[in-house]
Amino acid sequence: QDDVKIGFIVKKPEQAWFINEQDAASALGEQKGFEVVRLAGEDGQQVLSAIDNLNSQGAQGFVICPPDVRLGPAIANRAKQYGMKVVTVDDQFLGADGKPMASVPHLGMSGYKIGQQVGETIAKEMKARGWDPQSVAALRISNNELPTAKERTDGATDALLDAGFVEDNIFDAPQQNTDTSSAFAAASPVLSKNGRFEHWVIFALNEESVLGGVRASEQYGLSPDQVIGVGINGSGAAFAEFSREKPTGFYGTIAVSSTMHGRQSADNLYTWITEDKEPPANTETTGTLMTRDNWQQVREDLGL
Amino acid sequence: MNDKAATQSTSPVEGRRGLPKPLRTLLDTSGLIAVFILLFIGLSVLVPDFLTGRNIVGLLLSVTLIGTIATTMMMVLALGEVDLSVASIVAFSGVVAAMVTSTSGSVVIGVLVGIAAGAAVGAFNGFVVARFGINSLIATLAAMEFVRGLAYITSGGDAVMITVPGFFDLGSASFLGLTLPVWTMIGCFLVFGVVLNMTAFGRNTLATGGNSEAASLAGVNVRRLKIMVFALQGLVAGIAGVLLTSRMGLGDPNTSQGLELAVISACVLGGVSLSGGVASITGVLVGVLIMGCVQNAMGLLNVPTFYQYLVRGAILLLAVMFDRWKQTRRAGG
Amino acid sequence: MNDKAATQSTSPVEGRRGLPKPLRTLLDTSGLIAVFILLFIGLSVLVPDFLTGRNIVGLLLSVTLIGTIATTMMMVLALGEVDLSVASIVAFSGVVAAMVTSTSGSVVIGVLVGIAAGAAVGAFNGFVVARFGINSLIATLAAMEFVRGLAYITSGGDAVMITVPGFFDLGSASFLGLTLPVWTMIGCFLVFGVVLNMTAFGRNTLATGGNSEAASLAGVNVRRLKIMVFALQGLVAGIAGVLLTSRMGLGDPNTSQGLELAVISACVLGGVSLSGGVASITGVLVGVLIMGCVQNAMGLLNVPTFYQYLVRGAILLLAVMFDRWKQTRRAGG
Amino acid sequence: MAEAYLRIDGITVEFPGVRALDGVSFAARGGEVHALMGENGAGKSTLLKVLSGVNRVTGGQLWIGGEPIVFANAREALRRGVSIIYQELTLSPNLSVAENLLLGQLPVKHGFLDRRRLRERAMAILEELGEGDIDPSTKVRDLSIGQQQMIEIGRALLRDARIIAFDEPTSSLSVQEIRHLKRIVSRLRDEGRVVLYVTHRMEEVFEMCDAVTVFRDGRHIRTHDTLEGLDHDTLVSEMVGREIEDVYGYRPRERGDVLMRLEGIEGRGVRAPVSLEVHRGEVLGLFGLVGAGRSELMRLVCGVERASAGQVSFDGTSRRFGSAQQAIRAGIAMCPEDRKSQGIFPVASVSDNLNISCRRFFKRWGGFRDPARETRNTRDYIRQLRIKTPGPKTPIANLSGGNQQKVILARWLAEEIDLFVMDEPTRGIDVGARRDIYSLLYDLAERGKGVLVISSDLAEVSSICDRIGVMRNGELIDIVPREDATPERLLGLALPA
Ligand SMILES: Nc1ncnc2c1ncn2[C@@H]1O[C@H](COP(=O)(O)OP(=O)(O)OP(=O)(O)O)[C@@H](O)[C@H]1O
Ligand SMILES: Nc1ncnc2c1ncn2[C@@H]1O[C@H](COP(=O)(O)OP(=O)(O)OP(=O)(O)O)[C@@H](O)[C@H]1O
Ligand SMILES: O[C@@H]1[C@@H](O)[C@@H](O)CO[C@H]1O
Ligand SMILES: [Mg+2]
Ligand SMILES: [Mg+2]
Repeated sequence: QDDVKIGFIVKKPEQAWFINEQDAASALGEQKGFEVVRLAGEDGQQVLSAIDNLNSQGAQGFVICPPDVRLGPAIANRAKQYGMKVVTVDDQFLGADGKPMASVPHLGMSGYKIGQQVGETIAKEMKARGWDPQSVAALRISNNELPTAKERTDGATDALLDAGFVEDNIFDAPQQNTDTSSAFAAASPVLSKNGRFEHWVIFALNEESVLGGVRASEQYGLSPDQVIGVGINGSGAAFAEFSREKPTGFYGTIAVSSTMHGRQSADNLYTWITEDKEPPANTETTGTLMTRDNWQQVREDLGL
Repeated sequence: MNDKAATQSTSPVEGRRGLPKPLRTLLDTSGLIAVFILLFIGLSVLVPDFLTGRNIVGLLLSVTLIGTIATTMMMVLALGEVDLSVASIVAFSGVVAAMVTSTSGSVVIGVLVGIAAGAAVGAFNGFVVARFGINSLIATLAAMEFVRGLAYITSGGDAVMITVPGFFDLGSASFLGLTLPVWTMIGCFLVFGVVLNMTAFGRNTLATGGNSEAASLAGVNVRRLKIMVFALQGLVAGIAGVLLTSRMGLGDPNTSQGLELAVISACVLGGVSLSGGVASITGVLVGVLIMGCVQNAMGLLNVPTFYQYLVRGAILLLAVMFDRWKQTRRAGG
Repeated sequence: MNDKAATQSTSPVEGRRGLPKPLRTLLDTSGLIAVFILLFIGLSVLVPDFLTGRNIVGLLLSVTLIGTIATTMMMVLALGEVDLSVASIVAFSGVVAAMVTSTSGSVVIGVLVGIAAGAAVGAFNGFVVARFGINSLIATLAAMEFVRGLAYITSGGDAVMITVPGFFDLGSASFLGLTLPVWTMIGCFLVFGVVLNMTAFGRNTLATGGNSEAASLAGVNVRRLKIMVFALQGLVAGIAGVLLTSRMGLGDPNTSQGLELAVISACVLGGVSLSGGVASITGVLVGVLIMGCVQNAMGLLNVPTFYQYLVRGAILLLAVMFDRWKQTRRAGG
Repeated sequence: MAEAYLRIDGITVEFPGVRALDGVSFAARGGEVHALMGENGAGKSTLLKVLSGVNRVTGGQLWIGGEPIVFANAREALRRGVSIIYQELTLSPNLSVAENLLLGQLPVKHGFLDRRRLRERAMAILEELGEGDIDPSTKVRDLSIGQQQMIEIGRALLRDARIIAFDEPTSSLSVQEIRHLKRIVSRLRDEGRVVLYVTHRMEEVFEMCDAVTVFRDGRHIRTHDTLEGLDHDTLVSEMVGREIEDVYGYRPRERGDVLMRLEGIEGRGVRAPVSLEVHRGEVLGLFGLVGAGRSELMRLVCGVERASAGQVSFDGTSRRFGSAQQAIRAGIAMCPEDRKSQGIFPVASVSDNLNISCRRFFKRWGGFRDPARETRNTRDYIRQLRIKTPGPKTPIANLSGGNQQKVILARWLAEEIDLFVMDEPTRGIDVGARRDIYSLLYDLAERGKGVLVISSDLAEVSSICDRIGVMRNGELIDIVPREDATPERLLGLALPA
């Protein structure tokens, strides 16, 4: 079949993560000879416009990371109306019943599971440093307005609790944005208030936010060996931190291959369109722990 | 915010006697209409798939939210005030409509309560501004925070799914190929065009924005007027919010962040003065369409995200600069 | 935007003769200072850990960005204009500083180029506003888009890492227990307080905001003044951006979205008029501190996220309402 | 004698730091034109704003038609038949003439604006105002100030009020417009309405009014129920509390060298090339009807607008000013005619308004201003011009109209420059202060400066100037030396041939 055109709609087009995904998809397109239209869908309204726009251009389907997983039915509906095929990447659609929509093929990591991985990493490092759980507090930089963010921090929280973390020692620092400075502002008062703790662990929805917490801990006077911060993604923010001269409280990050996500999901869709072979209903990917010691290697492996 | 200069726009012209009257008026009324026409022709010629029925329908649909709310924002700005809370109202009324529909099982009740919630917020804004003389930027900024908070609390932070199927029909019901949200937008443009130009209410709004002390001395009930204009704004934002919810199939407390700036800039682009007293419905329509067309064309042309920022910024600036240039040239000649 | 009412504030009062002069002046100058003092005492008493050295240092640090930029935003608003591009400038100059430092290996060059980038954007804004008479809301909205786009393009969308360790010292260098960003903020408050009140430049800015035609007839070079004020705004936003980058250890093109509204509301809360001509540096300081204290206290009190929206909105509204109430009571009595 | 329809009984109004009215009582009958007179800041406008419900009283009672009245706002006063033409224009600049005329009572049919009736009623009232050539759909901002003032008057007339008050209506009107106004006022009297009339012009009082009430410092001084037997000097001394013999007090002096020479100036508002010389030590008048192009001429000279042709030489060198700033730096300053839009910074203090330009002479340490000297400077002028203000820091918007005008004048009198261009300097200023201002102008001339006064006040130009240029319809018709400047001659030159 000639002239295949697919869309790649992402919820945060400025984020390095999604840029990588779209880049990977475009690269694959060039290689295999199909066109990838890169679009932004930062809210439901924009997603629907983007789909309309794809339809105007005669695209046969699209890959999407939706701004809200509950938009699933509306998006799937619109796609069906236009006879377009849909696959999701990163965030899986939820149906009207609140369960994942099995009818739309998905590829991604579960936010909850990746969060668990963060929690487990922290617990392991705590043990390695020989910290007494009673003296450790957790700074949970939360963003409950964002469902994915909540999933991730919930996952991390549960994993920590399973590993014997004291529930009362977990403190929320609600941030207003997902960047470093908003996390910093949210973290400062929490640290001031809980001066009795010697050791802190820090987690959040992404690396930038964890970094904000780490900066606040430094400002507060905690030294790097008193802090374990673990992020998610594997982006420039983490590389910047790892390439500093001296180690900081930012211990590591759970890196996920955005390149692989973009490439694979686009490929799945392309095969579906050209060979009518429906991709697997749900492909789960996992993250790799990236620390100061192995970051360059992991980065290369994952093609970031 | 000093746009005295902008007020020198609409004086008749000596030259151009040769052109047919409607065209002359068009060119004189606003350089912006000319900008839009040129832009539209340019896009139709240069951008493949732009001038196709389905793309135009999609384009219209994509501007419904901004367009609908811009009509009442125009009234608020004409009054010399501003309303930053519209995006929060959209989210809140959508969430409320979704919740009420789901719990009551009745689409009618859900829709009405959702819209009423929007109107109530608007009326409250108006009350605070008119009764206590609070600066509307601050009052509605407070409302923006507060009402967004209400939306989160009402929904528990998660988007509210709607279980009653009739609710979806609202957003997709279509007539002559256009859906209800588009018709609503068209309706708002007509209604508020008429209100602004053909009713005492509209003229009093402009008079108050031009010089509120003068209006009040001339016997205009400025306080009531302000409350009504803000309530209308809330009502229309509420309608827009309910329609959005129905179109999306869920009431999302996070939706439409930053919408207020887009709406205000569409109005200002359309020649509405931020200092009050100057507004035109065609201007606003053109402002909305310019922004929509540019965005749509960038999608069709597959402009990389980052460059979209540059293009949006540049177009905005060029459009107003062209408009100013036309005005000064006219004033000079 | 009509806040004529706010202008009736600073007139002397008959009563209260009994109070010591500084206190009387304080209470008369602004109800807002009273609001802040009450709030501060209340928080110190009611919120555990609020009044501790560390917390206050943290609080100061958390308002540096808003506070620093608010000083020049005050000048811009005093001029009767507005600048929406500050957040983008912060991101852009931060990214530029990070890139240039890393490539050149020199912190000094990186910092200077970053700051210069900010000042250049500001000067460009001023030029567009002053030379072409473009409404500053639209001009700086365009710049906000454009410059954010530049930040993304410069950085490729990802946070820029900094390899030169000296760069980090900027943000953490400390003197008398306060770090450079805090000192910068304090410095900006002092400098622009002096500029506003003690120089012809500052008074001309206020005069231009009050009545730009009259100012021009009175011999003020309005055009140059506007360019300079916007350039200063860009310069200060650039400094703030570079310091933020150094403090956070990365140049993030995504940073500080929405900062412009926070800065403008701190100013307006501090009694700066959006219609120009009225500004006070103490007002702005208090506006910034009220917002910072509320946010900090909510953190300490562990207020659930969604309710934080309600609290922020309510405090904002109550603060201005109290201020208005004090004014009318004074005018009435 | 008819029963007093309007009775003001012990009215007191206080503003922060000022008692604007202090137990004022008097009465006005229907069918009478009642003049209100007093120095700037005496409380005349404040009283009218009490009548219209804008100002709240702290004591006393208003009686209308025998009933005690308290108005909560302007709307109630309008409904009760009280209509005021305010001292400052209160129009919405971007609405049409017709809409402004009928604002607050726009005609409605089936819920929609009735544009036909709007237009008809507007045309009728414009005709009556003698402004029949204004198209009702013109935007108000495109009218001259005089025309705008007439629109204000028309709006009040359309209210069909029993009590109608004029606050210095003639200060910006042309000769023809004043003639129409007089006709309108006497018609209102004949219809039995109560007409209150605030003015600083003596001749208007004697020509148009039946009774006069004099205020000073917020207090009622005297009401004359009839003007018979009342003479000019008595009235003046009641107003200012002292004797004033000759308001103009002309002082002859030697004329110096040529300071500025205009050759063939043309541009917007100036239709035929203007050539003119101003000498040091001279007070040169520019007379003409409103709209003759005098302000426009000086705007071209002072760099506010570009001249399309001609030469300006100042102090011996040829100059072309690109902005007011350049002109001021070179030594020419222009005090604009429209105080509200071109003069005051409403929210700024008296001191800031006054020192905006001259503070450059007392800067310290390379750029910092000197607040103490500014305050001293302000106090000096408050004293010299008898500016009634609680202090230098009071916002200028809290001053009475005439006192605002004095501050703007002081802004320029405080300048250290060579040529002072004063456009309608004494508009709205009381007799006593006018004398002081004239005296300051003579002082300037005596110090070798040049003074150019644009004025529409015939008595003023012919009495204070050494030479008078007369403009008509954008053209300089003639320059008349003081000796030949009889009012008839000047008016003859100024009126359309
Ligand atoms: N809004 C206000 N706030 C404070 N003081 C005021 C206000 N309005 C008027 N005043 C004061 O009240 C006094 C009377 O002012 P008013 O305007 O009535 O004078 P006036 O007789 O009309 O003078 P003029 O001839 O200059 O118009 C003045 O001293 C003035 O400063
Ligand atoms: N708003 C306006 N629009 C168009 N033309 C105007 C306007 N105002 C004035 N003019 C024209 O400009 C010329 C001069 O007007 P202006 O009234 O300022 O004259 P003037 O001699 O300075 O009078 P004065 O100083 O007494 O007000 C006249 O030809 C007048 O018709
Ligand atoms: O928002 C996140 C993004 O930051 C990246 O981690 C991929 O998953 C999305 O859900
Ligand atoms: Mg007065
Ligand atoms: Mg004039």
